[in-house]
Amino acid sequence: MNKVLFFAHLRDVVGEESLMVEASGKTVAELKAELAGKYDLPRLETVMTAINEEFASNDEVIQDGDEIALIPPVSGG
Amino acid sequence: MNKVLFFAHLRDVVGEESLMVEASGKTVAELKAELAGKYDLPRLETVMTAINEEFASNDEVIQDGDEIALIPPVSGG
Amino acid sequence: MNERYSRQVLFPGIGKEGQEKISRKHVLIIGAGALGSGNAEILARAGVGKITIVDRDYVEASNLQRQQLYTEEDVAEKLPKAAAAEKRLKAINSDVEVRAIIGDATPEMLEELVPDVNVMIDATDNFETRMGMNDAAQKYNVPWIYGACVGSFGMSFSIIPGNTPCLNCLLRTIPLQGMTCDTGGIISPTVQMVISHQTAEALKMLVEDWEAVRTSFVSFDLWRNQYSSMKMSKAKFAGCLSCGEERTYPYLDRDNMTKTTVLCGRDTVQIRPAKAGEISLEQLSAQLCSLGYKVKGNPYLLSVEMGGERMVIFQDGRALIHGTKDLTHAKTIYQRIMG
Amino acid sequence: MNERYSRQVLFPGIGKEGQEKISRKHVLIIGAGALGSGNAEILARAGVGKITIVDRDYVEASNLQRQQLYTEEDVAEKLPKAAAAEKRLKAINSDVEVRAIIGDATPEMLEELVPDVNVMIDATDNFETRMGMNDAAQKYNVPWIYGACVGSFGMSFSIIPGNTPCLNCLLRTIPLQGMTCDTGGIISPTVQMVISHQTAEALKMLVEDWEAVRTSFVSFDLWRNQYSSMKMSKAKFAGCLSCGEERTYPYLDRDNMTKTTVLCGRDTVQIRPAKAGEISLEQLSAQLCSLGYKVKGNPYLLSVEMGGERMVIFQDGRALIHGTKDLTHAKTIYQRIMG
Repeated sequence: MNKVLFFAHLRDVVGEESLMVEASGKTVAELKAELAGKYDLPRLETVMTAINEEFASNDEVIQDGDEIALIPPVSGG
Repeated sequence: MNKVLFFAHLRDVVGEESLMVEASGKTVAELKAELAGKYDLPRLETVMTAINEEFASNDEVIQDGDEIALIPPVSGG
Repeated sequence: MNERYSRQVLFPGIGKEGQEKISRKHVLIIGAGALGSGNAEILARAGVGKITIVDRDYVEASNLQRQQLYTEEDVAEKLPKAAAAEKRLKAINSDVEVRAIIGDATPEMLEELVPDVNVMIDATDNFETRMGMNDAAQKYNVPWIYGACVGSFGMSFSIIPGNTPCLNCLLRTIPLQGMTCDTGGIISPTVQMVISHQTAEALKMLVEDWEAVRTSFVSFDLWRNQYSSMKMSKAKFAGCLSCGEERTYPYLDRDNMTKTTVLCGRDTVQIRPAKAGEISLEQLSAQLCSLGYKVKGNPYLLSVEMGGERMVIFQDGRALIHGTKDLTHAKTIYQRIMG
Repeated sequence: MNERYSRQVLFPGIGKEGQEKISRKHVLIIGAGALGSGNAEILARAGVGKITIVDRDYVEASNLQRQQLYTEEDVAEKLPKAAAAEKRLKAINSDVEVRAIIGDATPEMLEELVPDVNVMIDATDNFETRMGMNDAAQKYNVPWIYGACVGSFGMSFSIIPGNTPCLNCLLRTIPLQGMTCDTGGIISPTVQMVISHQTAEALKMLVEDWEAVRTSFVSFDLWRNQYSSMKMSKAKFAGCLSCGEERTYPYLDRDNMTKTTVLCGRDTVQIRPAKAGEISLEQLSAQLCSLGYKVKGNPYLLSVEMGGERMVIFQDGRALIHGTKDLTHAKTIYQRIMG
């Protein structure tokens, strides 16, 4: 199992700070596509992903037990 | 073994961000006394201690593997 | 050394030598909104030799809640932000040379300004300008500090050409719609925490303590008590067009920028985003409604009342701003909503 | 709702209802130095109904590097900080009622002010005043927010009577010598990050979002890129004299406070700390020397030149301040060095 943490407005859309999902063997892009479909999340392509607090690209493969954080870049200032 | 993290001026006195010490079975007060003697650290009685990111009183006993942080209260403002 | 900086000189990370370096350096701040005014005040107080600050906007009542250099008088006089900032910065520290530029940070302007500065600070409110800054920083080898915030959520990342990944490595493309303070709201503590990170990094760069510069990407949420520090060593992208081996600096190219045109005799500006793409009008409509804007629409377009102007947004991101002929003003309105 | 606060009202944690609550609340800020001026500016911009700010000091050149409400003109006029703060806060937001008190936050003053406020903010520079604030907060059931910083290191903790541990639970006794900005230096980003945490917590309390209030003790080092969040549920001390069952509020008792006396006909003030204890003159001497003070001494005392005054410190913490008859000024000088 994998814990997925949501930051900023992603958390509002999902309604939870984190979810437990089975993502082992999937790529980051696959996980994003799955979440986007399930929760009507907007534009996940440009959302940054950390696996175990380290930046991960969209083609990185998730291992069992990895903690994934989805951090949307914001533009306010 | 235990990792001891030093914050603020304690780090300057010790010269390292962290040290590995054998503290298992000792109380926080005993560890502080030992460190104070070894590194000429001032006034450790009022330095706050966290064990595994949780506040610990001076009579708490340290377990093997516990991570200890020494956080001196500062008064500047 | 001046008594004025004594507490900063006492700090071992700065010292006398560091203070002398600070006093000879030049910092460029793009934007004089919340992040810009806060960064400028801290760096002026710290005694930076020269500060150049660029902004295209003027001071409005809704800025006062978080933009720290400005007062009610500046709103009454409708002063341009760069001019109001300059006035206050000089009252704070007359030793600092302040250059205020009222205008849009276009690729041309960045190419002119960036080669002369030691550090650049991101205080803009849109990704298009940031990508231009990122390219200019890489081209002229100037470190810069990304910062952004919305609501109680903020982030910061230090970008050093030749060393760290760049903003284009992280995003690969300009997000079609980022969350802005005009769509998600903002509280002042969030702004201040981004500023804390940006100015701490700027001071490290100004005293040339490169070892101390933060290598992780920080993000935090003050209302939800979250703080995250993401390691970035794997984020550098070899094929990056901004910092990779075959770089082209795409965002310094006018062809890749948002285009603004006055529609003849119609008191209307057309905005065409650099990258065509489908936006969700339904989501945008729901979001704008919940923010209290008057929105009407059909499957092909949305029409939004915004003060004196009306913005019509099409599905490909193109928009018409009715009620103005001012290109910069129209772009400001567009990027406030679209990020 | 005022357009002025629109971006804050947009933030879901505040909203219209929250903004109305904020506009009816009263915040007490103890200290108008770096933390005090920054907290006051943010809360005034946020539209807090009434702000009372207390400070015993006046504006000096060395304050300008980090104390954000003040200008070179305030230094030239040697304005009391509370008065200078009031002037700027009114220019920023004329809706806010500002009460400026020029004086020392003694137990008597705290007992008078604290019962009338909704939230109290710690912006003082010494533990004696903080312990008085802590007792008054417990006695009158007012939440308050501890904050402190030195160098690049800072900390914050929200204290809610009847709920969280109190400052006396954590410290059990006043530290005999805390690190201050006058001994360890300070950079402005550190101040701002403490302020971010304090004001975010204050806003949560003002809108009565008690669930959002941070329960952990935050400490961070901006130069060393450290951030720590310590859980505090085990820190509550049942025998605490400030918040336990048999509470006596010891720090509201004059007998437990630092005593200041003018020595007749000698232009000298004697300072006697509340708690006798041995201080290390050797360490203090080394520290003060490295900070550039002129220090002379023997095994029994140290003599330090500080601008117009000379301070002689004895091993039990007692001190003589030569060159002044002003009790408050003498105490300020003492606590700047001794914390």
